[in-house]
Amino acid sequence: MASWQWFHRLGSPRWFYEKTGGWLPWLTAVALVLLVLGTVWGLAFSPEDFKQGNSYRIIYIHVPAAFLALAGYYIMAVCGAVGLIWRMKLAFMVMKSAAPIGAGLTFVSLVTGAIWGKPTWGTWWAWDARITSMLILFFLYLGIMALQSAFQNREAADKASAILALVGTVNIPIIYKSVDWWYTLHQPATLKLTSAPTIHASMLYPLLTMVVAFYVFYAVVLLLYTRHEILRRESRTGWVRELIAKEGGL
Amino acid sequence: MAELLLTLEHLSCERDGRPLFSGLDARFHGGEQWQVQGPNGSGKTTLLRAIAGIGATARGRILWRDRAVREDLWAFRRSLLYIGHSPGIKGALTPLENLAWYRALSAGTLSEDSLGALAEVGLAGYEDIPCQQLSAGQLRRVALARLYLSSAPLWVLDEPFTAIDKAGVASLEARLAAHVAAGGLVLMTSHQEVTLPGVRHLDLTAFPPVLRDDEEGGYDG
Amino acid sequence: MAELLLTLEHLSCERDGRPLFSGLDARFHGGEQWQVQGPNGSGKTTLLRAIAGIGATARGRILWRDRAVREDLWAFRRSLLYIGHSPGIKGALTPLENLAWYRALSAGTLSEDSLGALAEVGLAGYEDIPCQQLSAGQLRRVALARLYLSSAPLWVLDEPFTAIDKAGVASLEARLAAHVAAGGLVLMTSHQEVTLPGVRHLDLTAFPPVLRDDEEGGYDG
Amino acid sequence: MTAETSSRAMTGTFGATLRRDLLLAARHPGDWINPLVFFLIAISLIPLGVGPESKVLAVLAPGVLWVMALLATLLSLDGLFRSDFEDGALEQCLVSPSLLYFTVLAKVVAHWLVTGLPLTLLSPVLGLMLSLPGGYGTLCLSLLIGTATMSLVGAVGAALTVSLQRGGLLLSLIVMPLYVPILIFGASAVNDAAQGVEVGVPLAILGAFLALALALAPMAASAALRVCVDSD
Amino acid sequence: MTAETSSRAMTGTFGATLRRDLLLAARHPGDWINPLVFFLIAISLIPLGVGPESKVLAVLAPGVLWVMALLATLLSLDGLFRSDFEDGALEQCLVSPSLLYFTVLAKVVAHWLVTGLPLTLLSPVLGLMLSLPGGYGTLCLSLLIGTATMSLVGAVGAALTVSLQRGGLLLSLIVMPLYVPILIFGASAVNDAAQGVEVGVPLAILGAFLALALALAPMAASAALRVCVDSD
Ligand code: HEM
Ligand SMILES: Nc1ncnc2c1ncn2[C@@H]1O[C@H](COP(=O)(O)OP(=O)(O)OP(=O)(O)O)[C@@H](O)[C@H]1O
Ligand SMILES: Nc1ncnc2c1ncn2[C@@H]1O[C@H](COP(=O)(O)OP(=O)(O)OP(=O)(O)O)[C@@H](O)[C@H]1O
Ligand SMILES: [Mg+2]
Ligand SMILES: [Mg+2]
Repeated sequence: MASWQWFHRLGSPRWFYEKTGGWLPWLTAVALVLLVLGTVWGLAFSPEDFKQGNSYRIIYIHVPAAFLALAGYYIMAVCGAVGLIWRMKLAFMVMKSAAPIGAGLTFVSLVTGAIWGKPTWGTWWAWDARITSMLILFFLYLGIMALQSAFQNREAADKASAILALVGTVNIPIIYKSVDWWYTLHQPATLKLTSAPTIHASMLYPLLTMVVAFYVFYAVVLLLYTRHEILRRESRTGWVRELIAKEGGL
Repeated sequence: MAELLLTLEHLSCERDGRPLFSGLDARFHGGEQWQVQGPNGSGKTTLLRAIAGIGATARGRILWRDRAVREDLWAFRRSLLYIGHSPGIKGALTPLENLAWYRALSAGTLSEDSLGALAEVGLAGYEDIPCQQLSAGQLRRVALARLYLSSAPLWVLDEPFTAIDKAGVASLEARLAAHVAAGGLVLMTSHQEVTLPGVRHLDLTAFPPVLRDDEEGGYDG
Repeated sequence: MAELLLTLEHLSCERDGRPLFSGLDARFHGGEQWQVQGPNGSGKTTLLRAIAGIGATARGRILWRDRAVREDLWAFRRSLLYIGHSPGIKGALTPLENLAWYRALSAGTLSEDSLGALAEVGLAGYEDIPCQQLSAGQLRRVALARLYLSSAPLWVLDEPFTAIDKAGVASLEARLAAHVAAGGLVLMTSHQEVTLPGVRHLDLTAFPPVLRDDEEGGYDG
Repeated sequence: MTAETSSRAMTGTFGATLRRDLLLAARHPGDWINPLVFFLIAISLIPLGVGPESKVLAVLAPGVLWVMALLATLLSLDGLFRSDFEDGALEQCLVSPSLLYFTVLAKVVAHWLVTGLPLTLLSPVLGLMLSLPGGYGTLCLSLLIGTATMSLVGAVGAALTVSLQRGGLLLSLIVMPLYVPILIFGASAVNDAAQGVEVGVPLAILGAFLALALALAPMAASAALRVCVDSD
Repeated sequence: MTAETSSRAMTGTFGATLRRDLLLAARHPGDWINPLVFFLIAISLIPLGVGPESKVLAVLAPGVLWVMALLATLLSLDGLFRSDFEDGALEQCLVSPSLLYFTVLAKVVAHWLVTGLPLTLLSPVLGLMLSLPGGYGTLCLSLLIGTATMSLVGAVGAALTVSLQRGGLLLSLIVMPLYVPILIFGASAVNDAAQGVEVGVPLAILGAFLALALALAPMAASAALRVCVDSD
């Protein structure tokens, strides 16, 4: 049992709250530095695209957001699985916090994509395979959030949405593959994306910076949400009351 | 007679984060009849459902014949007859068809004589009428007919006498007494006067909720 | 005190073509309290709903202060407080919000003191909790809080004590007694013992159904 | 008892019921978000079935937008009286001295505010997704009038099926034929507008439908409620 | 208590539940007629919205038929566990010694027999109405496999929303994204068949989906029922 001690403690919301309180400032600082660096680099110093002019620069938001949207779903689902298997309340709290962030990132990637589409394709929206999969991912997120909020009972809300998230993980690869297949089947000749290999290194490095920045930023936001969730759920316990008394009411 | 059947160890329940009772320790033996008491909202229904294994809101341990219920769910469920607030009767089916389905579900713990059981609860002549044409009390009687069929030792009954008229209550009480006399165990709630000889009382207000101060484990269950 | 309020003339009810009772004649005066009796399925609920004007299954006449109810529905409904099997309480709203809506609906026959009424039914402190977080008995108490607000003379209550604990039943009985003492009329059903002094009984089994042989009139109501 | 106090009581019922239903919608956001999401998802399924070519989609867009708005409204109608019926609030409306007419009207208005209106506001975005070439203003206006009419007409169906356990699909069956004229004029208005044609006439006809429904539907729904509440 | 008696008890549960649900469907014909009628009406609305030209309709037909079959299945799912939940039969399943897995499987099979199967049988007629040029056999076969998969996957959604008062539309939201692959392969199989192309691959993939769903869905649904039955 002793070897499980760390796991037990990891499962304790209080331990988590107190530990992450220390990490947060550092993570925030790293996220800010990377974001500023990537943005300035991407907007001011990387060259103009020869075909798309300056409008391509939106990839510095679009692509990292799209990456994280997908990764965020798996993070959420893994937390759900941990919560279901080990009955760990903290995992459910992380999972609940991950859903709106993931949905937000998906939405950002959809909107930036649409904004980008207008100058490049001359239309706000097209049923491109990647866009379509992204839209469906957005629906999956919405479903989980809606289910989560529909329950009055928190425990049921957690477990139900965890089950749904797991069902979703089985489905996501299938959905991606089938949308790809669908698109190649119908593909209209009029649209062509600039494909990945044409991205020049001078564009790639700021992009990579932004991707890393988004990951750290994601971690920060996830921690903030989770800490908030912990306080709400544990508001009746002694340590939260003490904390509130100490901080003079939040 | 005095075989120990069900043990509750340090059971606590909460609803939506509001604790209802805690530290409930109790030992129930064969041949006993228990009435769970407490004012409205004290958690009687929650307790009975937790014992029956519906809803995962309880923390603490529940033992059946000295083994944790979760370790041998199947054996426990074969020993249990639970009748809750809702009768669980399909309006479109007749009483006989309803009981037939329950028999299939019961894995052999309900006997075959549905007709006799319906007669016992005063529904002779109603066997083949769709249940939606029955009144509130008649519907409950269909559900309670299982009391005359079941060979399960543990009966968990949540307000079984709701909507039953006086003659009906008397004959149900006789049935409960017979079950107890045969070594069975009855756990029930009722806001009406229960006139069974030797009924014991479990008062939930004796186990007031305490606010859990620490959650070190982070596990529930 | 002895003012004639409600008269039933030759009332018959049926459900799905099956007659429940017939030829029911009764006169109810102010200051009286009546308990409708009969075994399960005898038609108590059907009778009370017919009096309240829900469901068009009754034939015969219902008079309020010697005028047919249909002739002045508005006056009759202002004089009526009906609380049926279902509490009619919205789970997402708080007890206070629920009562506020009922007040708006009541066209002035419910007074304003919802807080006081909730305190009377033992829900002080629950005023602002969504009702879905209340237990079965607490939910009924919210519905019954209207008894402490209503100025209607006629109260029709279908099993008001269901799911209410003993202390609650006693205080409700006191409220009914006060209403009757003030010249009101109470019609109720209950399978529990009612300990009100002077309660009268209307036994539905005294009006057995007759199979109508002819359907000459063809009118109902 | 005078006409004046009674009329005050009536507006009181209307206001209180409207407030109550909006409050309920605010507490259960799912009730009004779900039809929106249905609209969104059902429309996104169309390209998956039909194919992504924007030329084909543009032809379909007005019809599909209208059909799906209609279905979304239809599906949300089931809850209009259902929960009040199940928890007994509806029978309290029936025995109360207030006119049922105003209660029903208030419930319909609340229903439109939380489903028809947001649906209308969402429709331009979905029009974009289906490559609707133009006529976005007409799309909104026609849906605004059309959803209101559909809420009113649908209330009659919802009242008729309130006591049936799974009334949902029966409700569709009853109400859909009544929606056909609304659909035809609504979709053709959008179609015309997308092609730059004048759309005064279909919109005027939609307006006339609304006036008619406003006059008749709440009365019919009240009558239906009285008849149906006791039987199952 | 032996493995043999217990396995007999399991098949007993399956058979009894299947029989019960079919009996219920026979007593409440609305339950299975309504999805059919929805399918019929929703498809007849399409020409009203889009216009009557058969060339346009023929392009749409496979997609629209599949989308509407999907919606009809979806809408019928809400009742799958709902009524058992409301009258308390579901909690009796939970406390009974029978494996929930078999009860759920039996209910899903019954659901498919009374919705998916009739829907499939009706589809050729509606294909004719939408001037589908060919591939009627593929239409039926793909719907046969597809509706079964959809019943299975949908059962998980129905279980998750069973205790929610107005779960119907939430159910749609949860389940629709999961139906996307089925829709894509189903519609494109019909499309190919209508154009005389070979359809072995999409049909085989649909079959694989069915196998996967058969293996996983009843388990997930049972787990969901255990979690959700106590809460609202
Ligand atoms: C709503 C619209 C859009 C969505 C949802 C979307 C979605 C995505 C996603 C999910 C990715 C990263 C995943 C991957 O690498 O496969 C991505 C990357 C990318 N997108 Fe978009 N996109 C949209 C519109 C556009 C438009 C209009 C363009 C350009 C004309 C564009 C160009 C790119 C490029 C260049 C990349 C990165 C290179 C690559 O990884 O292939 N996207 N987009
Ligand atoms: N669905 C629910 N969601 C949240 N809280 C609930 C729910 N049902 C009951 N509660 C709360 O749980 C507590 C206990 O409820 P329970 O039904 O167990 O009480 P009870 O003792 O059976 O009461 P009664 O005598 O009224 O039936 C109540 O205080 C109630 O507020
Ligand atoms: N919804 C219904 N449809 C058809 N018949 C019904 C319905 N509800 C009740 N009945 C029938 O009407 C008769 C009277 O029912 P009612 O509910 O009035 O009885 P009750 O006296 O109130 O009984 P209880 O004491 O059980 O509440 C019953 O015999 C029943 O069979
Ligand atoms: Mg209870
Ligand atoms: Mg009754």
